Amino acid sequence: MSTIAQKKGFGATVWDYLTTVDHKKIAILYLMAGGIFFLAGGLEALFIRIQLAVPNNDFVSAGLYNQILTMHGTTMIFLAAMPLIFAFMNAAVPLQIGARDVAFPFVNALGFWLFFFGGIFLNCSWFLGGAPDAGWTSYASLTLNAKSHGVDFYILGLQISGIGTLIGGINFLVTIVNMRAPGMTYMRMPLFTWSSFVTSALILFAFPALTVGLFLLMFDRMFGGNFFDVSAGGNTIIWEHLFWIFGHPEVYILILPAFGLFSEIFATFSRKRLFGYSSMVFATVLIGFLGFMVWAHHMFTVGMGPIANAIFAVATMAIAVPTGIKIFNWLFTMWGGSIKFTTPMHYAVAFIPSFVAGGVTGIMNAVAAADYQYHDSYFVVAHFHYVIVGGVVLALLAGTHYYWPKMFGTMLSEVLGKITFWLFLIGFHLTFFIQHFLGLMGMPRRVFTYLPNQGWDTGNMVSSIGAFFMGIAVIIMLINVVVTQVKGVKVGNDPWGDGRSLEWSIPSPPPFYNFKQLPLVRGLDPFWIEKMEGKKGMTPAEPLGDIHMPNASFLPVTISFGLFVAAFGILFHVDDKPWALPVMIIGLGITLVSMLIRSVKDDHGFHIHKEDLENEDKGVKA
Amino acid sequence: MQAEEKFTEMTWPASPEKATLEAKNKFLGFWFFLGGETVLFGSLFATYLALKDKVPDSSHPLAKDLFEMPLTFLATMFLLVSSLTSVYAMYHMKNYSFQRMQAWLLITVFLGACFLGLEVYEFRNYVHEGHTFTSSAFGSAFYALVGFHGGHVAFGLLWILSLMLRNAGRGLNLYNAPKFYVASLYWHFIDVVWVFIFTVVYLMGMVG
Amino acid sequence: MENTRQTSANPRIDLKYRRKKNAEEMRYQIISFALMIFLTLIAFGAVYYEGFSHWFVVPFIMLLAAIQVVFQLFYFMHMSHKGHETPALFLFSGLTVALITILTFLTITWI
Amino acid sequence: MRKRLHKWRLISIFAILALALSGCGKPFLSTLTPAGEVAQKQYDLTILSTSIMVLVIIVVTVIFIYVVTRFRRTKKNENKIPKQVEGNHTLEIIWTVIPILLLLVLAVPTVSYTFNLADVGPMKQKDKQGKTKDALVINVRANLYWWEFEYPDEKIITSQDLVVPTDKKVYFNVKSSDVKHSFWIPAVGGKTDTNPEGENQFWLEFDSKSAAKVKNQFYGKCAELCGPSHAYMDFKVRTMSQDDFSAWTKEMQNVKKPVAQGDLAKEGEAIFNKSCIGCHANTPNDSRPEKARTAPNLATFGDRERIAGILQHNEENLKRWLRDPEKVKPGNLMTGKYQKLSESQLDALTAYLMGLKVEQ
Ligand code: HEA
Ligand code: HEA
Ligand code: HEC
Ligand code: CUA
Ligand SMILES: [Cu+2]
Repeated sequence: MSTIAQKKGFGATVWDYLTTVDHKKIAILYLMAGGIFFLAGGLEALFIRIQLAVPNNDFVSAGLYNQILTMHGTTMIFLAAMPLIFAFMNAAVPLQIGARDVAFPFVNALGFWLFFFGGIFLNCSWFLGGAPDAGWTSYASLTLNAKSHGVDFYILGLQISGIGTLIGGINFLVTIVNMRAPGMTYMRMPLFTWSSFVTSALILFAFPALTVGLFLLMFDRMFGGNFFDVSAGGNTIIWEHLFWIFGHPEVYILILPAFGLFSEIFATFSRKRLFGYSSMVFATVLIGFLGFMVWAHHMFTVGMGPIANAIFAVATMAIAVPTGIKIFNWLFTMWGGSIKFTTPMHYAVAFIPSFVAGGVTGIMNAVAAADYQYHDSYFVVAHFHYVIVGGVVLALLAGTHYYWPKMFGTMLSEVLGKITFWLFLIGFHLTFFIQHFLGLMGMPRRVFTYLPNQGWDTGNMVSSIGAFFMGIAVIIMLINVVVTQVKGVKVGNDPWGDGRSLEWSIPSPPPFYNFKQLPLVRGLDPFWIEKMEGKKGMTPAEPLGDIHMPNASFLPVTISFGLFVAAFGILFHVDDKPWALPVMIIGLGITLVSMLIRSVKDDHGFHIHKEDLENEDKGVKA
Repeated sequence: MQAEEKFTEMTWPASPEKATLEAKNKFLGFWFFLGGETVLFGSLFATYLALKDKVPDSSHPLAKDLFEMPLTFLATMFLLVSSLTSVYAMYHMKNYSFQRMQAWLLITVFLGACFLGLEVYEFRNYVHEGHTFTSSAFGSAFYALVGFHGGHVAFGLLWILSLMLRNAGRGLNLYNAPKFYVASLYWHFIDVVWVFIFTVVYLMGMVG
Repeated sequence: MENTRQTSANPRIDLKYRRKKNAEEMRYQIISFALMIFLTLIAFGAVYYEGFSHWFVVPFIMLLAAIQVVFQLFYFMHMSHKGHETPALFLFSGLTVALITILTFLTITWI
Repeated sequence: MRKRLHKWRLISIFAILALALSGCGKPFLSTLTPAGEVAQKQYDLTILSTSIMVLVIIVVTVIFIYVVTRFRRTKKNENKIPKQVEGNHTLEIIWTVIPILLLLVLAVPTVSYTFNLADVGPMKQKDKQGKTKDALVINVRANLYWWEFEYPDEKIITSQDLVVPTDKKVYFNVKSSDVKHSFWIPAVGGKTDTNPEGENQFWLEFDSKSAAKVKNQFYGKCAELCGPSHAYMDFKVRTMSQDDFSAWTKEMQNVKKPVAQGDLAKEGEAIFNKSCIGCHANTPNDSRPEKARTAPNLATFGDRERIAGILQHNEENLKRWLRDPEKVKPGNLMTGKYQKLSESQLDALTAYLMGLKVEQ
């Protein structure tokens, strides 16, 4: 088995990606798929803003607006933000802890394909009778009332991609616990790894609640269940609880890796070790923990009573403390540092005031008695876009620029990068700042249009203009990507020059086995430590030897594809379509047979022999 | 391939379920999965408790009209004993006696199947009494919780059976030992869930 | 990956000793099984007897269930052994989330 | 340097915007112009929390600006390796404790106001006939895109326009008869969800001075996505003094059967009795059970501010509505439930409906 990369034809490359179990390629898959869904979600956002730009607009109809709105929220959260986070987790975490791959490479690929087919399934709804239209929260009373199949697409699509996310989370947990290189203790792990760890734990405990909720809704809509049917004794608040027991941790699933990415970026470009590392770790874990105690702050107006409201209000406020710890630690990481304003650092710096503005409106929402006014108004829309766009999206854009060289071996243009940054930042504040006031002035969210003379006209216009700034910014970023890849200028191990963690000690992109010899970790920021001692790379922790690698497999695609097919059968069986049942059986058959093959056929992987690794060294030198 | 290396009683490691890195990963990953399953069943229990005895009108049977002690007791015994037999199987796995492990697993599977049979019988009775999945919110919640557990039992049976069949010809090695171990963990977890089901659903249902 | 790395450096340790250890553990497991059956009988008995008030029986059988589950986890699933710290942490975290869920569904779901 | 300027410019734009906007917002709709005790309390909480938040933002911004201006890497110090500081316990304690204190300041009024706004004791005190002792209770029932207001003690029902007395606490019982909606009068107080499985209680108080400024009319909204016409599920609130309110209830109670005035209206009445009465009642004391009341009560239709919650109240619009309600409110439940109306039938119905008045 030669390890030297060969030039491959297009078909071979596609096949390579379809069967890959290599975390670095899976990262690229996540980046591409998540990126495409981000464009889709962004396009939907633009449609929203066009429709709302002026009162009584009829750019889209009422029903279509609700579909666009629902798909915007669902796509952005489940199909764009989370997968993009998984992209960076896959790209960086194994490298940061000095591992050759994740714990379960096969499961990793399966997780991606489940997400992917789930997302495709969800978007098929556009062409099959209309998309889901009950909001991304899909409250049960409305979903039971919905006539079209849209909500069924939501249920099954999210169920499929949710399984993918769940197994992805377990995979990262095990990877981080079991696969750390010698010397990489917990308290030496880079903060991005830490936040990936906590995020994975949140996924593990939050997604089952969504799974159950979606199951109940599926039974109600498709199989005659009565969980939410009030006339049969059901209760729709059950859905609300289940959704938010998942939904609130979900927003921390999004933001914690963003915090992690920024922690890396601040330290790198300030040339300083992260200030208060242990309190950062502590704060991350604490946010994760508190994240499970506060979900009912989305339900203050439901009528849970003052006792529950007060408890959840105070619990919610508590989250400001660990988050504040992080904010100040970042500021003091820069304090006394040598700050280099690269594109990623621009995003990191802009993130601080943007996110704080979003966070403090979160605390305002937590004031239960006042939230009766904010709830379901544009104030909430402003809050969550400030934390999501000002936190998560800025982090994803930063991460894209920061990790691009490691993932692709080329460097995105800094000039275009900064243009993107400024347009995006200006557009972002223009769009969402004013929405706070729209909400306070009585504008409810999720309205497809509004009557004139309610004092909302100017604000909405400003907001819509801002959205287009963001649109242009994103297009410039796409141009940047294309130009960079066409030029194809290769970079070395540590293209930013200030890399601190292990991923910067190996080539960009790394060889498929990552580390020829596992590195010996001697402290926090191991690569920095070696650099400061004048060394070029890491000291190996083991002699050169055979490397065991997992086999590529096409089965993840077939397993996921089977579920994708089966979902159509389940969905249309409600209409008594004669083909529905066979389709369902065929789909499940594909999945089960694939799973059977997987479990019956032993998969021991293969070895890269020591001699080949040595030859490769020589080959490079020659 | 060392993972498939033949062992003797002498060379068989003390904790075969954790002897290789892959095994350790599997072991840990499965425990994590069980942590997630806990939340899953927790949500179902919660839903059941919220919807217990919520029926559209008084013609529908309630928990105290439905559940019968002898049946539940028998089912509980089947499952509890099957937990013990799977412990025996793992005992023999650790002692590297493959045949005995297989035998005990077979007994486990048999007991699990008895449990399932009882459950099916019980459900049929309920349907006759007008307590179906679609008859009321109570019915939906009951069948969702107990049925989900039953589904887990069925899946466990298939899993253990296919492991037994797949490895019947080649005996124990470090590649399949962790699989057996993990399957038995799963089986115990199913038992744990049942302990709560018979307490919360059946016994508390009978108390009213 | 070194999936062949062994944890027990020298597996050729005293076979007799290990046998004995395993048998000893098996004995513990049988004892805990007996206790579990016993607890189950008490729980069923408490309900069967009908003489106790509802307010006593429900917490009582819940307690019995909890004890029984501890036996399952710690003896049958070996959570008492070392190397189970992380599994225990995650299982109990899951349990916490589950319990909070159940608590809220019992209190603030019907308005 | 240029970039920094840019940032400053941005911030100042926002500051100006904020100033310009916070003053505005329509007083019949905006939460920033509170018109009653509840809204006032919530406004106070908003101001208190905003002040705390602005303080937090200022502190962060000051440190932030200092740091990013002071510690830039320049050509001169290009190769400098800064000291690798691990942390600082004193600082860390400071920024743990101060936020906790700030939150305590916020938490206390939060808890107290939350309980205060949920205090509906008076509506629970019933006399022998089951009437509320001395509190006005209104049952709000939300339906797909329309609102019903029932005054249980007065035994009258109206729709779309909520009529309330000023300067006293009004207690509400809210629920939904289909999907979940949410009852919200922004200028007067926060929202409460109307759930299909149970009733929620809360109270509001309408301030007469503020009401006078907006010609005794506030806007109400549905604040929970409930389908295509969620955006149109508006209602109006008419406030009046307690005396006027008492008079109004008397008038309502006394309405027996409406008498159509004039031939055209008589003709309309006939059509109405044939096609519409199955759903719409035309007297305020509708004794049918809730389930049967599937459409807005039209007894006071002539007195309304809006048609179907959103259209200006005039004959033209009424015909528009009757001709094709779907065009006005997509997904509404009236569409297709009655036969097609000819232009002359429309004229007749319009005359009849516009004459349905209770007030003189
Ligand atoms: C990434 C996503 C994200 C993040 C990080 C947050 C963070 C927070 N959110 Fe937000 N939230 C959402 C996404 C997010 N939220 C979404 C999507 C919704 C709407 C869902 C829907 O309905 O569709 C929502 C809705 C929402 C609500 C419900 C509003 C309503 O519908 O009525 C509430 C209520 O409490 C809330 C609170 C908070 C709080 C307290 C935080 C805190 O974590 C913020 C903590 C941060 C800070 C406070 C700033 C930094 C701290 C300091 C500088 C220290 C000093 C500060 C103080 C002393 C105050 N959020
Ligand atoms: C990760 C989460 C995320 C992100 C990133 C965004 C990003 C944006 N959101 Fe989103 N939003 C939500 C999550 C998110 N949103 C959620 C959960 C809801 C609630 C839904 C609900 O109520 O159910 C919501 C609701 C929501 C509303 C409220 C609608 C309503 O209540 O009626 C609005 C209105 O302004 C809005 C606007 C925007 C805008 C302008 C962006 C911008 O930042 C987007 C910027 C991106 C672009 C502009 C992309 C540009 C793309 C192109 C230029 C296309 C090129 C095309 C091709 C090559 C094909 N969003
Ligand atoms: C299903 C039974 C149904 C029938 C039959 C029906 N309507 Fe309606 N009507 C409704 C509903 C429901 C609404 C509320 C629509 C909304 O606002 O979404 C409504 C609204 C109205 C309104 C506006 C109410 C207001 O308070 O502003 C008028 C006027 C009206 N109907 C007149 C009529 C007339 C005239 C007829 C007969 C020709 C008629 N309706 C037949 C169900 C019905
Ligand atoms: Cu009713 Cu929105
Ligand atoms: Cu939240």
